[in-house]
Amino acid sequence: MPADLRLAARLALPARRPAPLVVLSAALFLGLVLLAAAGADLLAPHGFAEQHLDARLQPPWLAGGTTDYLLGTDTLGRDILSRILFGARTSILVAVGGTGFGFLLGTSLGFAAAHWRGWCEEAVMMLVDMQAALPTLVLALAVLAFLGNSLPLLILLVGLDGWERYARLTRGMVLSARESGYVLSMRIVGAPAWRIHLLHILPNIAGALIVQATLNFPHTILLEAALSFFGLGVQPPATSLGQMLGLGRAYLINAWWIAVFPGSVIFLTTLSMCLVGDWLRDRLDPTLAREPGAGRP
Amino acid sequence: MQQQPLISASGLVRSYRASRAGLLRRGPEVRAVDGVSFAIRAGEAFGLVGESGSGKTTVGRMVSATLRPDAGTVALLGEPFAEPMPLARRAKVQAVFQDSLGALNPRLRIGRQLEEPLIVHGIGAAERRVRIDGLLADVGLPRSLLLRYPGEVSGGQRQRVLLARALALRPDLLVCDEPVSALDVSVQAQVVNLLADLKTRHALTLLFISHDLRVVRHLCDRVAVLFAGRIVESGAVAEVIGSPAHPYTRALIRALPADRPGPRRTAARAIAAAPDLATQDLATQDLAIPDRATPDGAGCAFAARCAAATPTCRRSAPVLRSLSAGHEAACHLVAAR
Amino acid sequence: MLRFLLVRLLRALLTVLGCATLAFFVLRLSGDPLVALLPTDSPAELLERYRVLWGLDRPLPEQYLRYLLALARGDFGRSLVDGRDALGLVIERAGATLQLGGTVFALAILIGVPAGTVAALRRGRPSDYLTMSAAIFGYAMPNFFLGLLLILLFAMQLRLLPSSGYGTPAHLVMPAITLGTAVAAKLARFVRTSVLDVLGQPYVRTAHGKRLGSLAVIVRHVFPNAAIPVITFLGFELGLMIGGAVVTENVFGWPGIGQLLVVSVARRDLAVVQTVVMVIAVSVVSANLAVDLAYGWIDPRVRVAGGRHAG
Amino acid sequence: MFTRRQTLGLLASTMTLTALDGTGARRAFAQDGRPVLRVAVQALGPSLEPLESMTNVGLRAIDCLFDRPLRRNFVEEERHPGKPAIDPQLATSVTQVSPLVWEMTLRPGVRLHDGTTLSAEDVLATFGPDRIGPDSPYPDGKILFGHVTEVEKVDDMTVRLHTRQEDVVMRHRLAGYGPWIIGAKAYRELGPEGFKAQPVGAGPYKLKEFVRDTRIVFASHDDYWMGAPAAAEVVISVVPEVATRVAGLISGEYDIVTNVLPDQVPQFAGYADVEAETVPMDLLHLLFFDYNRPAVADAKMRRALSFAIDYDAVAKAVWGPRYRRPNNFQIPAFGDLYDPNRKYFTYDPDQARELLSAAGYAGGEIVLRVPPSYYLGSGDAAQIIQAQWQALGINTRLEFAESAAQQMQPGADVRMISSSFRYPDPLSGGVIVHLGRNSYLQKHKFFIPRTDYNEVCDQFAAATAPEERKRLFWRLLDLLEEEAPVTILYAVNEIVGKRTKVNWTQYPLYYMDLRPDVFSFA
Amino acid sequence: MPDAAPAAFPAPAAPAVVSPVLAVRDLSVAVGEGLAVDGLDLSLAAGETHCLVGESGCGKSLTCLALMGLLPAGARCRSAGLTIDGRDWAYRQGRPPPGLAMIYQDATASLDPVMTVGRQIAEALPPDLPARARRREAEALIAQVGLSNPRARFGAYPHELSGGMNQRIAIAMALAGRPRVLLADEPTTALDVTVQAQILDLLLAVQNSTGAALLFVTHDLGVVAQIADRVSVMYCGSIVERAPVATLFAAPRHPYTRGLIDSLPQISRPAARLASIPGRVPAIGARPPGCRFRPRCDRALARCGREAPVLDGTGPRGAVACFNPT
Repeated sequence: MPADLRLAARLALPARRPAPLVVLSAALFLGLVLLAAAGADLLAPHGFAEQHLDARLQPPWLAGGTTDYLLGTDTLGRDILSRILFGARTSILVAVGGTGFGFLLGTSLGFAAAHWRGWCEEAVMMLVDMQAALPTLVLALAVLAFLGNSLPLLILLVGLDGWERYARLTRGMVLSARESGYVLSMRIVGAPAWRIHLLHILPNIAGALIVQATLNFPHTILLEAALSFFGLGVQPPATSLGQMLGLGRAYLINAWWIAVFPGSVIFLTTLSMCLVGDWLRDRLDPTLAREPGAGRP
Repeated sequence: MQQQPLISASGLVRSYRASRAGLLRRGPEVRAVDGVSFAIRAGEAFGLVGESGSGKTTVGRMVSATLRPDAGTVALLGEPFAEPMPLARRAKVQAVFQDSLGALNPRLRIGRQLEEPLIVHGIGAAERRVRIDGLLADVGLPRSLLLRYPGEVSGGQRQRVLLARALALRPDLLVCDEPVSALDVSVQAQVVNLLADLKTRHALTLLFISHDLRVVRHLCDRVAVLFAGRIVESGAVAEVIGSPAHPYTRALIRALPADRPGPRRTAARAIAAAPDLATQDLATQDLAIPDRATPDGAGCAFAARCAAATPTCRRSAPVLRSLSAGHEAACHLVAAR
Repeated sequence: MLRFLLVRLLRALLTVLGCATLAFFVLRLSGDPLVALLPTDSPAELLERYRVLWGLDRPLPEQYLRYLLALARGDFGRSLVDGRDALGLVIERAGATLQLGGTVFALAILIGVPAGTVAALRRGRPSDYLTMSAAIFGYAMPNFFLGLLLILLFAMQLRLLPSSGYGTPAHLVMPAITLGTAVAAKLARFVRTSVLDVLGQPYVRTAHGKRLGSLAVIVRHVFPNAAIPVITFLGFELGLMIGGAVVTENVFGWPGIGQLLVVSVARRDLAVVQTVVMVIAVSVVSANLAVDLAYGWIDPRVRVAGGRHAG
Repeated sequence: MFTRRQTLGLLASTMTLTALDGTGARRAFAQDGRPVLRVAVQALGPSLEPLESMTNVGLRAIDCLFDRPLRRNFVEEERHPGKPAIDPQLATSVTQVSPLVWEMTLRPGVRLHDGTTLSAEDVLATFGPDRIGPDSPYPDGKILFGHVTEVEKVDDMTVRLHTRQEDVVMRHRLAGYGPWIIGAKAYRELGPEGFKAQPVGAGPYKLKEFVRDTRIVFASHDDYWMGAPAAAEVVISVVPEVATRVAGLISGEYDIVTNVLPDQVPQFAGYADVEAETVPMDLLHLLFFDYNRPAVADAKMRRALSFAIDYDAVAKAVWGPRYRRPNNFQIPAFGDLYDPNRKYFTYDPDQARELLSAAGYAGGEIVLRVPPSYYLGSGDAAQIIQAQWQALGINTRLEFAESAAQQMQPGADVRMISSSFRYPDPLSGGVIVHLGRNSYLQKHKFFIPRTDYNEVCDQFAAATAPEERKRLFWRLLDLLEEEAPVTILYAVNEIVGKRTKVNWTQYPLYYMDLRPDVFSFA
Repeated sequence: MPDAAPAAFPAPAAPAVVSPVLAVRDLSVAVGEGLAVDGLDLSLAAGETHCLVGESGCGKSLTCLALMGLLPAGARCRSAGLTIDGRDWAYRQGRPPPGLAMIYQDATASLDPVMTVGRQIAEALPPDLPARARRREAEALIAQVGLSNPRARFGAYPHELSGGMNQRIAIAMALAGRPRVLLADEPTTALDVTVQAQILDLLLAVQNSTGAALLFVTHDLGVVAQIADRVSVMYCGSIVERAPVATLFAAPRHPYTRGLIDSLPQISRPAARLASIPGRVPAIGARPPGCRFRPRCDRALARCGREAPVLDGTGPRGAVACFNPT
């Protein structure tokens, strides 16, 4: 494509980006959630495990409740608002921890597979195929139910979701980067492999990996929520958004607020993350969309 | 004047598999380079010409020690390349490749990329600064460029950056693989001139790989013509271009666009053969195209396209024969002449 | 082509074997399934008898080998709960899951492909914006939450649809919407990207240059090319969809293998959990195999090159 | 809100009738005009073998398929609390012909599902050694009838049961869990395994379809000896989600839904055609202490912890206002053995503090481990108890265990368990069955009596004179308070939702009795 | 042949052009904020080979795409009038004018990878042909562009053919619409010299046999010297010089033209140093006021910085846009 056409194509890009206002509000919301999670101790009007058995199932303030419990209370008279703040903290911890774990595992294995072609690569790709063949939710259900539950195990399992996408993406990008002129140039110069991988290839693929991580993050939140929904996630008295939703689902008919508020927070968080991720993808890495693994934005 | 060549390649062979193989899958093997030998004396500019797929880039990669030959050796001042290359020897051979955008890391500032070879070779920070200033002066780039990213500068400037980086380690041999073919004519002329200057100023030896005989004619002392992974003709530039011996060399020269408008030349000028046999394409396995996967030596690779091909040509592969001092060609017909 | 097929098959087999091994050892690590399975007041002799009956008394490697040998014979073991053939139990449930999954896939394709295409063709216009907003909403909505909201609305308030169960088309509506929303949304987004990608290709410009009608260009040139990544996507999506089906089936009491999995996990019914995992792995692997073959069929380039490399 | 629901309800009911095939009211009638009863339950048992089905989810189906020799009359008991009532069912009479021999006379002309007529053979099959003998695969069979040494066929319609020791509660046993009479012919032909999937009994409904964990369909047993049942078919569907079950009841898909949450009860008031019924069950939730753990090895500590629970607050939070706190391990149906004045532990923080300091409690950690959802409300209860203990300065850590195996692993001081009374006598549950010499707790050394508890238990089991039994039982209750191996939280409530047109009542046990005298459509 | 172009049309640069098959007046293409093509006039006579030459970024390709109505999204164009074969064409983007066909730079990329080349050619044939005739026609076209065994080639996919063969297919496809004007956008840049020579020959042969006009876009003056009748040299979106090819090479008048010619390495006359034009083509947003070539020009006058020269001049020496031509 001649340079002037490339230019034209680039200039035509802004039209498909989501309106910045939407992305901005999404980012704002994410910031708020993070802030709320971080400052739960200060912000929460009540303790997240603080029971008020005489104030069980209080409706939210605007639906006939009191200002004591702005978003109502649950079956043990615990303040929903406070629990959402603390629950968001757990959810985000699990999601961030899981994403981080999956990211590290996936990219390391991806680098390894690209560097040591042959058996190592085959082994990694086999693991990738296996991971793809066993939906994480299914695996996690079995593991958590059979091995029992703990937060580190939960984070680990949640992290397993998506590592294969990072691995596949990393391997593909490293392989193509290895063919690129700048890596060749560094090899001619005599740079050692670690230097080439860490200092030269990594900065180039980091953008795409970060985008993949932002696109995967909502997935991780939903996975934690789904596991907690089955009662296999975070265990009481600790709480997470998914756990609140899972416990609240039985009361949807008579106390909708128990499930609806945390459910909405999950929904809005995922939504915001998607919007921000999309925007980042458009900005940082327009080619990523073609990667099959990235198809689950 | 029997001086030891700076670099010598002998019997280089390199094959590729047509598709990337999995654990068990094997693609058909294609010989990209099939027994290439040459020697370059210090201070000489050696041109390697050929069409796409002729194997010239593969030769360049083997000579720059980024690709191991399946067979044959490359020797620097008589000493063959070892694996891994000691850093000091690494520095002696540097290279510049065609795609100037790809050859620069898009995420690193140009200054950093110029510095990188010096860091790898353990040169101190102060010394690095001095050297980089010198390099910038050498290739005619402003210091302000150091803070820019490769995407922010023009193609000509990038090519100069590449040259500067390649020169940073003060190499003896500079391998240039199509360094100017992606550039516009006006810029191409600038870079060709720069290369000629650098060659003189730093007593550089050049392996200049190009498909453009016109540029090779300007820059090189000697030239080798590569076809289907083999050298079909080599010699002093003036002689090879002035009186080409091999039918392929002649076809190449005839196919060049005119320097000045003249009477229109027509189809008669084209290589006499079925026109769609004209190209070699590694990626495809069109049966009509001479297949380098066939057993070695089964005929001259050019025979299928050669108007003068005889049964002998199809039976046995010709070897390089000396025609005059330094001028060699691999053709049965030339020998018969 | 035959070699390509064989290699792919071998890879698939190895993957399934890996999954079987993983499932076997993870499930054995959980300790004695009998303690969970039998009443807490069972006499020790009884436990021992069952242990022998199910081969749980043997060393783990031997159990593993026996398991693999049995698998090779097509014997997936028996349910620890009622002694029924585990594979039979899973197959009994597979119909419902297939019905749900098939509907969801059909629905997703019927909605996702046109929506994504329209969005791509009208990119940057309100219809694009609207479609993609809907898609992103559909994707971000947790399916268990959506399912509950649907029940609240359609079963409780409107009394329009059955809240749960299986059997009639009416039963299918809410589970299909719950599971299908995310799939359709993702598909729409992916189709849009693929179509946009193809629209930017020089050959589409060439086709326009031939004065073909817009429809002809889209049908003859854009769709076949855009279909290639979309099919890969669908293959990848299957695994995720199964995960979603586990949730959906449990919310709606849909008697598929997802529900069987959750029930069996709760009961620690080793053989059944293992079999469900295997069946899922085999389905996903064969789907991806099918995608590979579809590639060869749709994309002539693959026929020569011998298949895209996994990855 | 109310008007909107009315409008929508009106709109929806017409739509339900017209738009939906197969789910709405139309399919609720079989060809002969008798309605179909549609039941949504939280789960079903995996087997239809009676001796494998004595769980809260298994009993429902079993009592539809099989009849017993005798039948406990819950309606009568409800009317006259404290007076056990037992009616003849398949046996017209059961008499104790000697201390160790019981004779039952079978009802003539009772038709089983496979067309055979009830005879002694069926009773012999039911109490066969393969089912209740020492080698039986069914632990419940051994527990309930393991003491039956011989089943003697006197004639076609008379059978004698010989017992190892005198059984004062044999009539209760024959009206309770276990003695569902199976069809001898079918059992012989199908074998024990085949019978699980194709059971034949004499109950009001026969099996039409059984899809494990999904649904059971029963067809009316029109030859039923009490007369044709009220429903042409009974469809029991598994709907695991409680909200979905309630939604299904409200939307008209089900006639009866089980296991409704207490907090959902007020919701039913908004609908005219559905109602909720709350029944306190003869099933208690307990916390038990691990005698091996130093933290609770001291009885003072166990008593302190027991006094530190505000039982009413817990029960009310978990079960709503209609909760029942049993008076120690007894139910009123015990009749003469029932002592209404016993309270076992009550909330007494002062005494708890006193005992804590007496026990020298220094803030060590108490681990309370419960399954999160195996027992309804257990999660909530545990969290409340934790908070209450914490309030008294007891450092409590809450652990949730996924499975029974994990729950019972070492490392916890307090765990949760349940105890039911399968028939109205202390021998059926509680002090003997769940805490006695052969109980799980004693066998696994969680409860190691420091008193003569086990000896008194043995004496009670052997005693036959009513006064002696009463004295020994009450002595056991005293010993329990002294030992405090467990504390009783509450009686479990079962809440069923049903259409108002369905005349049926949930018993305090989990039977679903759909016999013509207690079940009809309005 | 229809009547002459509208009277308002500026006099053609070469007298040979009597009745143009293609005439466009004041064509501008805007990309973003700047004009990539700025007020371009062009006319082609039947059978004429007109070369549009210049460095990359000059707007050559956009000119072709604008004529075809195939501008990429984000590029807008405006023209005072487009006449094809004497008829005014109501100009609209997305609707290629009849009688125009284009050959693209990267032939392999411009062919649909999943459709056989034969079907792609057949697609371009007039829509009223019956199916069997279509296939026959397409095979005839394949033969016409010099590919052997057209029947087998019909079923080939682009990836099975080499770049040169694909370019031949692209030419066949362009010919299928029986164009009066062929636009060729650097059709040989990606090819080897031997293949380039063949494609050039083929184009000329095709032009001879169909009588179509050929607008040939290239940056290679060697190719220009070889095939052109007339040459328009483009710089920064405008034509700076237009002349018959012999005149242009013999006596280039614009400094840019002269620079281009001098910097071309010649096989027959190797020089020690190549002449070169200093600097580079400015980006669209960074064009200088006045004459856009002024910063790189060694003949610039004070006036060049103030006003932009217009293309001016008739007669055998052609037209030039320069205040100080040679």
